[in-house]
Amino acid sequence: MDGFEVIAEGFARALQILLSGDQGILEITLLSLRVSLAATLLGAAFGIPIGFLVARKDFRGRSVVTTVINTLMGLPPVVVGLVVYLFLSVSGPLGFLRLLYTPEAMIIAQMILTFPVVCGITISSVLSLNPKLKETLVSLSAPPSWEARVLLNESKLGLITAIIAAFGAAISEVGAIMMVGGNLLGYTRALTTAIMLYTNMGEFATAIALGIILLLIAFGVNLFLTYLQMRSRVRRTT
Amino acid sequence: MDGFEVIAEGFARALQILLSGDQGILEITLLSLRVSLAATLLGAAFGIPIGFLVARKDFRGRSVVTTVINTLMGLPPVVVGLVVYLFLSVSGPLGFLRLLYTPEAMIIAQMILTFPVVCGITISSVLSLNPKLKETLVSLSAPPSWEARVLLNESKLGLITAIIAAFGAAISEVGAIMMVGGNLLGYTRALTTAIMLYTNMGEFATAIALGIILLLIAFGVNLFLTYLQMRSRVRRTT
Amino acid sequence: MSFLECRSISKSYDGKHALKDVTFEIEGGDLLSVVGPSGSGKTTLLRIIDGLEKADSGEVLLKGKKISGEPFLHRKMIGMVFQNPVLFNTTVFNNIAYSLKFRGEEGETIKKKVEEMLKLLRLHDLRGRNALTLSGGEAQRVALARALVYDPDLLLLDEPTANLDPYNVSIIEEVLQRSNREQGTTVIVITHNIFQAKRLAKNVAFLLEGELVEFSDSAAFFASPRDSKTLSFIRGEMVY
Amino acid sequence: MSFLECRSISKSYDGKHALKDVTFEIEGGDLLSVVGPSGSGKTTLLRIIDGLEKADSGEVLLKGKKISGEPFLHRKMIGMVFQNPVLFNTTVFNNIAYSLKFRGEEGETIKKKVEEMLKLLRLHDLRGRNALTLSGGEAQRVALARALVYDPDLLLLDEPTANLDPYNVSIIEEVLQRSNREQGTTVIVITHNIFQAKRLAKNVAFLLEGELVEFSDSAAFFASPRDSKTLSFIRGEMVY
Amino acid sequence: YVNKPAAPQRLVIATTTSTADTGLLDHLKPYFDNRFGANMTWLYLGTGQALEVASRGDADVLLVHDRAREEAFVSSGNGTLRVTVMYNDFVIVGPPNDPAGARGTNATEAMIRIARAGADGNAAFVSRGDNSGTEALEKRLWADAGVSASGTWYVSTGSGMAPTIRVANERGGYTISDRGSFYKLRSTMNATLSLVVLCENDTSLLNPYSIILLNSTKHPNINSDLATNFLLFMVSRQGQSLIGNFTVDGRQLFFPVYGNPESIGLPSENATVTYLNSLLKSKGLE
Ligand SMILES: Nc1ncnc2c1ncn2[C@@H]1O[C@H](COP(=O)(O)OP(=O)(O)OP(=O)(O)O)[C@@H](O)[C@H]1O
Ligand SMILES: Nc1ncnc2c1ncn2[C@@H]1O[C@H](COP(=O)(O)OP(=O)(O)OP(=O)(O)O)[C@@H](O)[C@H]1O
Ligand SMILES: [Mg+2]
Ligand SMILES: [Mg+2]
Repeated sequence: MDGFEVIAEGFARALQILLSGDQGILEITLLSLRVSLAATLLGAAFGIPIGFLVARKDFRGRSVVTTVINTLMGLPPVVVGLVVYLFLSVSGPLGFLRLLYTPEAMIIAQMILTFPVVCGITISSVLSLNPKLKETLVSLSAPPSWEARVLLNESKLGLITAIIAAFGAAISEVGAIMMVGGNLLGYTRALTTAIMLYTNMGEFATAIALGIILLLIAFGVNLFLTYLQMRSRVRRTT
Repeated sequence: MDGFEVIAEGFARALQILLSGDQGILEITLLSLRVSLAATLLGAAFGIPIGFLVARKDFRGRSVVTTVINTLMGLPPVVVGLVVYLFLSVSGPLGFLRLLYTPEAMIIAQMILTFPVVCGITISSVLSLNPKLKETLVSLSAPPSWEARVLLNESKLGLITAIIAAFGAAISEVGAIMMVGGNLLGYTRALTTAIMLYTNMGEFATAIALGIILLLIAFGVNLFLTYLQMRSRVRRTT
Repeated sequence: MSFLECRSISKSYDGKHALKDVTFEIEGGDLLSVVGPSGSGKTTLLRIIDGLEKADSGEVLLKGKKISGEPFLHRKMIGMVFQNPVLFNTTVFNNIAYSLKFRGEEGETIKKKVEEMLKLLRLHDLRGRNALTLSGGEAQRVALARALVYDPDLLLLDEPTANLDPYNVSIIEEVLQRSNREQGTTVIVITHNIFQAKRLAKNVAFLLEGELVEFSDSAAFFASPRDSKTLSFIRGEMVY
Repeated sequence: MSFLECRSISKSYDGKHALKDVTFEIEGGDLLSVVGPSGSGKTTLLRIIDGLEKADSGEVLLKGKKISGEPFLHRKMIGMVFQNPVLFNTTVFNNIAYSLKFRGEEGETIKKKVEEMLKLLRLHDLRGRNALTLSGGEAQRVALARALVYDPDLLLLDEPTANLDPYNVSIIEEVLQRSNREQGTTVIVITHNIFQAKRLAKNVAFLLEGELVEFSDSAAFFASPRDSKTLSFIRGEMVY
Repeated sequence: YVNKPAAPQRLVIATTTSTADTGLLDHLKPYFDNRFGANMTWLYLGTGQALEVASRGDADVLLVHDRAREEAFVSSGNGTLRVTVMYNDFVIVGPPNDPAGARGTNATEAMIRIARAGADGNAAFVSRGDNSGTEALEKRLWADAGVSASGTWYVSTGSGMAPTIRVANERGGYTISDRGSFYKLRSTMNATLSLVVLCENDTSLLNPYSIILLNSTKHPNINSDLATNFLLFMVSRQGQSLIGNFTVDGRQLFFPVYGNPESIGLPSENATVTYLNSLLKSKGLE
């Protein structure tokens, strides 16, 4: 059997598995979606307000805070995995919560990864708003609540970008969730960790099937982002 | 021993290991740097020229190509790992090269990850150049070679950003290099794969020491990027 | 007591004077044109009156009350149209409605008043368009509408017709004059076009390098200026 | 044979005429001012002459040779300064030197010619500054320098002094006149400032809604215009 | 602060890669879950890693295979009870052309030949390098052979059994695997796995698996009731016969041996067995 056939056969069997609606694969996919979505929403729940405040308020050390948040965007997932592991392990400070090797631990680890992404993009998109917008609001006597509302609306595209980018990063990530989730079958096994496992075990058809699902999600997310950005690129006629 | 002590002790031992200049740790770090750097440079060698051409030439399907490249930026590393694995494995189409579980395989996998990053950022930074620049060059009768030279110079910051972002992503990545590198001691064991292994083995001091090195590299890269961007943000006085 | 009074206002940026000891007053219902070469301080003066900028010294009094310096409570009765207005990323209708929402007006009132403005500035066909897709002249009209919709006592305009085509210029001039005459709105308009000043103004102020060189009624300003620099400016002999 | 000839040039965008059947010619060494309200087609005309835009119909002849339409080989003898010039992200010196490098000039020649330009436009102190940090007036002078440095036969300028302060305006006007008189450079300059047209031009062209309403020598244009629209324009009675 | 009770029905078994990779635990899971209303999950690590995780209290029960370290674990007070439940055996696998000539020799001899061929640049040996029970056995064999295994021919993967076999496969090297993992991988990989068994059926290659209950006074948060139930399930008649009838491609991979370790030459565990049997009875599990 020649090389490409192995791959072609893997794909054929992968499609069979996908079409048969395998229960295990569905479970893994749902877990991945649930964990990454929760991590993204939590990251956004903290990241957007904090990012907005950092961008709007003038305080000493603001540029330091911004640099720190931008730097955290480059946080290696395995380091996050290690640190969360140390904290959540039963002998660690938060061990009594018994969260290690649970989906909640995966959410915590990924939230640490999504927070700086959402926060950083929020800061830069609020900062890149035309400074005249703020002046216009002042000149029109907008009360503070309206000011925040209008400015957030103006940076809407940036915020959506932030959330989608964070979700895309979370769903593709493997290091952190492997370390704190443990890849337990039916419990913490996600798309990425399962792909690694099945590849190791030589179960290429399953690995490819999961890879196709992961690709569809990751690419779907990116395409949606591109579509949004194109749609909202208002053409100025002057 | 209470929870924080475990962590504190881990850090203390990690510092000891770092200061003692452990040979194994040095080797792992150098391998990580070598692989990620090579992958980044190869990704840039293809990504920059292709990105420039896509941005400058008007051809049918250009927006499709751009969307595809942007979408590829979201390629999950484990999927890349799986595909490269299938190709390089002995029974795969490129099996005769005997590259699986070598640093070269890791470079190939990471190159597939860095290429769209460099290419995509190059496209967007060349596209975001003021369209009047091109007109000005035409009006000044710049020959094509000079045109490319000037335009690449104008997007210099974008290109540097692209390269650094790609390197940062590569050095932090674990899924792809684990799958095609195999984490072989002294040969393909990199910072990220080693951190996962040592965490599993409960050798926290070593894991933390490697984590600190990885953080320093990842953050150093990001700080350098921030510095460059700040420095080159020329203030226009009008 | 005059409607608006500026008392020896000075302002400098990076040690360079933008305004030097500028003093003048206008009555309610006036229409003042401020002219002068680029960089003479026209925009700075308007921004100080609108409270967006703090003068280094001197004060601004509106109906006898000091409004410069401290938090600016009187801004609600002032409307300003910037040199290059920034509109909000929403419909034309909402852009104008915002000004009223900021003032806590009710839905019905808002609808009525915005419709009026759309009609006045011939924007009805554009009511549903995203404001960021408008042409320069249309955008300028929306900016004027959102400043006029809350019926300000004082309207400040910074080159409202620069780089516009005749159609847009004529609509804007017409609306300005109408609201000055019919609503009694006091208007201060900066223009680099002295013909426009001639057409519109009751009074003209001429700024040069931050100093108020001449302040007089329009007829006198163009027919018999007191200052030789004014003469050279209106004759076009001054290079600018 | 005249130096530059425009033969019934028409151009429309989205079905709207920007230029309608514009015909005129000028001799070498002329200094033509193009005036007209915003949107009247001034910039479009210059861009067609520079070959950046293709006319829908009509042709442009330079020294008797057709230069419109096909790939524009004669651009090397034309210099253009845009309405809002874009400079390159490098030093002032390099910005000017680029024009010569594009023409394959040698190091020594480049140095000599750039130095000349720096002196002429009083930019010597700024030679090492990044061009993106310049003020509007300084940037405009650099843009003029890089168009003049290769000694073009025809120099096209689109509102070169709009929004500049008097100091910058006077330098630019001086350099324009000098290179017109001393080098014999033919100049076409768009301006919205009719006083500037009066000061500089030998001939004046008046565009209105894409049509060439009047083309005559400066004295006649301002003293006894043939067309009533020209009169209303120069008297400032035309709203624009 | 009131301790949040752990998700009550989840059992985390820290185990070696072989029990997971072969699919044995997948085979047992539905019966156990059904019987105890539980959710049985497992972390598959090397035995060393599994013991490490358990000693920190991050797992509820151990299923491992490294006798020496198991005993050390219990005597250090981390575990309260250890019992042998099943066994299989290790095999030495390598490329079919067998450049070291290990085929048909005994284990110690095979190791000596592999090392010699390795030193000559004709062979490679791929080690788990992950502190696993398999690695512990490998170390014992090197010691018996009097060889210090190091050099470019000696590759350490730091990974589980399946990846290690795959590395050996790619590089045409030798490795030691439990029989179960090897046959399981061969059944999934078919022809793409070219390694063959070269050396087997040596008593030094026996591979007994034990279950260890953890010290619940040391780790009060672990789910010790469910852990005990798991142990009882595994030693019950049902558990033992489930182990025995688990097959891959028609081949039995694990052999139940509860109550009779003497049959494979191990010391008797009578005291423990008696205690467990009475527990089984009193709990009505048998
Ligand atoms: N924020 C600022 N920082 C520094 N200098 C400033 C600032 N705003 C204005 N200036 C300077 O103050 C002077 C007056 O500027 P101003 O904008 O008031 O002029 P203007 O009369 O409105 O000119 P134009 O006709 O070009 O709009 C100029 O020299 C300008 O460069
Ligand atoms: N690229 C374009 N696409 C669509 N319409 C255009 C384009 N360029 C110019 N126009 C239109 O053509 C007409 C003439 O424009 P042009 O820029 O030549 O005027 P102008 O006389 O230079 O005006 P200004 O004084 O404002 O610079 C205007 O109605 C303008 O909107
Ligand atoms: Mg101004
Ligand atoms: Mg123009």
